[in-house]
Amino acid sequence: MLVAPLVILLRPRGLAWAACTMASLLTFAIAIQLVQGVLDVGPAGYLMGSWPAPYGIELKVDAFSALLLLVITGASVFTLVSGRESLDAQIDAGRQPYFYASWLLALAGLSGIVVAADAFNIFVFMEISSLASYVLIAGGPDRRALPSVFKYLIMGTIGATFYLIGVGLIYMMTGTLNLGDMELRIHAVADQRPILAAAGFITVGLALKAAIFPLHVWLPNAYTYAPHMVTAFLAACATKVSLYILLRFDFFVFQDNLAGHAFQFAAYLMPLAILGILVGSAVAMFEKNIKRLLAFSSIAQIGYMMLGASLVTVAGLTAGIVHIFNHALAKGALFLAVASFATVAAGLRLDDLKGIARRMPWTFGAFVIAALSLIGIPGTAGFVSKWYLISAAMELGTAGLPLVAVILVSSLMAVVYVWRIVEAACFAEAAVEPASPAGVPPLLVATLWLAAALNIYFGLVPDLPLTLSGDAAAELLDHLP
Amino acid sequence: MTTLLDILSWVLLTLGGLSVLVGGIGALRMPDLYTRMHAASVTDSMGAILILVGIMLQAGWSLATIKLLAVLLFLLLTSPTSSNALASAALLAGTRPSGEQHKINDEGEE
Amino acid sequence: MIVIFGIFLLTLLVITAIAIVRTDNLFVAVMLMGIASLLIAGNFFLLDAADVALTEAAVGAGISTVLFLSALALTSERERARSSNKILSFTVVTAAAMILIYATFDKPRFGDPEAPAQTHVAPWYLEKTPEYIDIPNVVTAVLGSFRGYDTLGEVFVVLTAGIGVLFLLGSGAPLGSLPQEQVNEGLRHHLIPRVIGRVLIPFILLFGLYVQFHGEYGPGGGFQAGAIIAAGIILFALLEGEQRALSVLPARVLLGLMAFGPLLYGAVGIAGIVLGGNFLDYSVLSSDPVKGQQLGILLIEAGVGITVTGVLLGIFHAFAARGR
Amino acid sequence: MYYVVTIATLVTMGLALIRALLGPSVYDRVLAVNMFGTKTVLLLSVIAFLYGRPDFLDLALAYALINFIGVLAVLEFFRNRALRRSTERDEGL
Amino acid sequence: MEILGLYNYWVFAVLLMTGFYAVIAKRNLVKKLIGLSLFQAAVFLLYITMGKVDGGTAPIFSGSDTTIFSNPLPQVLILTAIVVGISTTALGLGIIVRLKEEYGTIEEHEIQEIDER
Repeated sequence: MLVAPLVILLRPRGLAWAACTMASLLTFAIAIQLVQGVLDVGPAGYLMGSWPAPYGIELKVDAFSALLLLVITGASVFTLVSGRESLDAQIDAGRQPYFYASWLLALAGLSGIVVAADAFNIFVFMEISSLASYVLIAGGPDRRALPSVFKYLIMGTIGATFYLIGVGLIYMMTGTLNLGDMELRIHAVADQRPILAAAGFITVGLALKAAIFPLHVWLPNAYTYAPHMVTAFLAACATKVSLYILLRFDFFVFQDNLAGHAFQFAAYLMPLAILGILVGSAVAMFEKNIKRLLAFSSIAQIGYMMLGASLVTVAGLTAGIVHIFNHALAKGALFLAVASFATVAAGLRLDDLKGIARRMPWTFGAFVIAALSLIGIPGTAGFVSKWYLISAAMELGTAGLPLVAVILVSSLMAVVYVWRIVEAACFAEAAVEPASPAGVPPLLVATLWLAAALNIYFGLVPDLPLTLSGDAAAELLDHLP
Repeated sequence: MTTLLDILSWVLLTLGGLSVLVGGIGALRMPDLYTRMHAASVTDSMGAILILVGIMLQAGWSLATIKLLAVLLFLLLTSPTSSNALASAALLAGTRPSGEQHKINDEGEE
Repeated sequence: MIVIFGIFLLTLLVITAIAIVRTDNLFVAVMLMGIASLLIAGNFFLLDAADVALTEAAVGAGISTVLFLSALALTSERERARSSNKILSFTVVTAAAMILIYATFDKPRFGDPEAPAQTHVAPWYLEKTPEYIDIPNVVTAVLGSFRGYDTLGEVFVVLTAGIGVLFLLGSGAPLGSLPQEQVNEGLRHHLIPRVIGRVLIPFILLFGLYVQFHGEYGPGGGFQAGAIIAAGIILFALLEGEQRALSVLPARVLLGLMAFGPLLYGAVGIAGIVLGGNFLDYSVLSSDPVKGQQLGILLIEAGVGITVTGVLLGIFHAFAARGR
Repeated sequence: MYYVVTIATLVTMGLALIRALLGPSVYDRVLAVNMFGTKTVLLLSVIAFLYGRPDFLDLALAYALINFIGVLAVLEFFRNRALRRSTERDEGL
Repeated sequence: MEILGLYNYWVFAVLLMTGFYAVIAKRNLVKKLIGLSLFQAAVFLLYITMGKVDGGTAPIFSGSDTTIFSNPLPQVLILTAIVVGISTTALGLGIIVRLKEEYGTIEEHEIQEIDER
């Protein structure tokens, strides 16, 4: 019953920041309540229009979707609360109502995806969220936002259309669109060629949207040139949601129906995940623009999540899902910090950031904490997920050792690229004194610190995300034979 | 009476089909734009009248007939209008009716 | 016999598609796209999808041609660059096509009434629609009620696009520098189209309303009606010039329409909750559940129509305004 | 009997398509598109009767309408282009 | 008839790939967008094809009962998908117009060159 208000809420009016933030807060509250509900009583469903499940559209919230919902709404609240000034600076006043309306639509689309239990409904909401995020990214002040957003639009639409083809093929063979129903009915026709093709199309299409390694080319530019707050919001949740659908489909629908699916899934995705981690980190080490650097690091982090999932064990999946949560925390905080640097520094190249730590020590402190979490230093949230990932890999015995090595190497690489920032900020002489002496908005610093504190909090007390992810992984895998 | 109507409508339909076909061949084979336009638009109207009236006779008095009438009216209004507008646009842009001294390509340049 | 017609149309379609890709004149490509769209729509009609055929024609041949042309007028119509890495792309594409064709062999035969898609969920809709909703057009019933939430999502997609285009084109320096009065007069100096157009516009709008409210009985519904009405007003704008059209329907009103549609839709949904049902449950709207369903569908279709009209016109004006 | 008409219409559609592909000028293509649209309207009317569902004539009506708007949009596009060219030429002088 | 029954699917495949080719191989942005429309139209064809039932007619009751109806569900889905498609196209065109204003060109590689400068 709680889901319906969630959707209605997101009705756009000619809203300004306040209305938008209120709506986000409200959805956040609902999300928290939903998480409570899921923890207490287990998955909840909601029938749209009261029609029974395979005929009408069903919404469903289980541990996995609740976790994602928390991440999405949380990210939206954080960025909106803190982002007022930053957005004011980057988007002229006349266009702000449109901008905030798109923001809400993106939020609605993303949360709509995670609660939907209907394959086509997911497509519709995927399109809402992606169209809205194209708009958000195109709001970037740099004109280079436009070509990158066009690329994103092309890639995103291809991805969504592939997904649509896959759903169509499945529908053709099973006659249903409801995910639960689909899982039951697909069994009879498993391993027929259309289903195999469908699995392929859905996986490729969603991988495109989730920016899994070889299909990531749209991501760095889109993140770099978007308005800072948009980057913080989207980095925290957009690709994760695609990943969520991917996992949901692959494990929920296909897993126990396609022979050798687990093996194939692991065989195809693990190398990609590893390559993604290594290449992403390596490129990040040589990037000069801090937003681009963080974007490439995102690609590597998506690799971690995929790596966890491709182990196809409960521990691995738990690790992957926890990492979705933790990475959102860390990246969100990092991009918030970047946004506050931007209010002071002349640009976002590393050279421009020289000596920034002395000028804004508080902000930089928070940045360092979040970065440590990204690297996975004990005591931070990032450590928890990496630890779980490593122990999941160790479960495999000797075969897992190379994976552990990959994780350690890439963590070292993370140390390197974070160090480059720290070095520039703390130790280099301030290059040229920038012209804008305006202070950082206090609200931004406050939320930034809150985010950083959460990084530590969930590093020390990781119960909430762990329980949810454990449940989610169990749910996804309990269909295993 | 019905047989008579049937025969009449068949004749109309066949003629309509023929004139449509002739229009198509004309539009393909005629030497320049204006003759092509002539072939296409005149037979268009003729074919539309014949075919739609033919169907109307088949349909008898019903809502369908009224709709058919509306379609016919619409076609008769719009099709010559667009042909006319097209021809005048082409003329303004400098396509000469005959002689083919000026070959214009898709860019509208000579 | 009809199957043969279908195959003929499809073959034409393939030829058109290849021609679209091969031509380097964008204007020609847009024209051919219009033809392709008509062909697809014709095919949909042959395949019993009247509603979809109507939509595809209105959208593909009508609105999207207009939009592409307005965008072309602002950019350039010539494709300058040659294609890049042709061979690689061609290989990828051929391989993918082969996989697709390979995948077809296990598919249920075309038109097979025993195919799973035909036997599982769909018959339920056909059976239950008369009982629960009692309107002849099952497509409208499914669209409006059984899968009403999808349609809500669809309205939001349209809205997003509208907001997006306004956001993108709402500011910045305009491009061309055409003499104002010439641009504003539209096609006014073309006497014949103008007279005929003026005669036709009321009929077009009337027809749009007919499609809107007849959607429960025949092919049609909110989206198609919205597209047709928008097309009618675009025709007015073409004939009488941008400014006149804007003075009849100012941008503010359009924005209002854009927002009002989803609001209406959502309000119907909430009304369902308030009256004790689930979201988008229309049966509680009236004492008789069947009546309630009909009322609900009518209202949400109106919401869809309003949104679509508003958004399409908003987008059109946004493009047209850039020309100045 | 409807079949004869349908086949004739279909063949004409094919011919119009060839004209659209051949060009040579844009006007030829617009002409072909216009012709194509009219033929689609006829085809739909005939097939509606072939299927025995005359209530689908709405579609034919809608097509006729859309087609007209499409052609006018194209003309407006030409006019704009001509205007732009002439202004460019004026500025060039 | 077996072969004819699959013809629709083959056309779908060819059409899909034609559109896809335009998207990945062409450098003109408008052309890419046209390819994208074609690509989506192919998917519509797939859905509608699978909904067809032999001897069926459109799922609109018209007085006379006992007729076979084609499947309404794919049609509903495609109605929605068409709308989504036009929305994407409109947004893409909006971006292209802005690109043209900012860069003066709508060729992908020229934009890249300008950026690298």
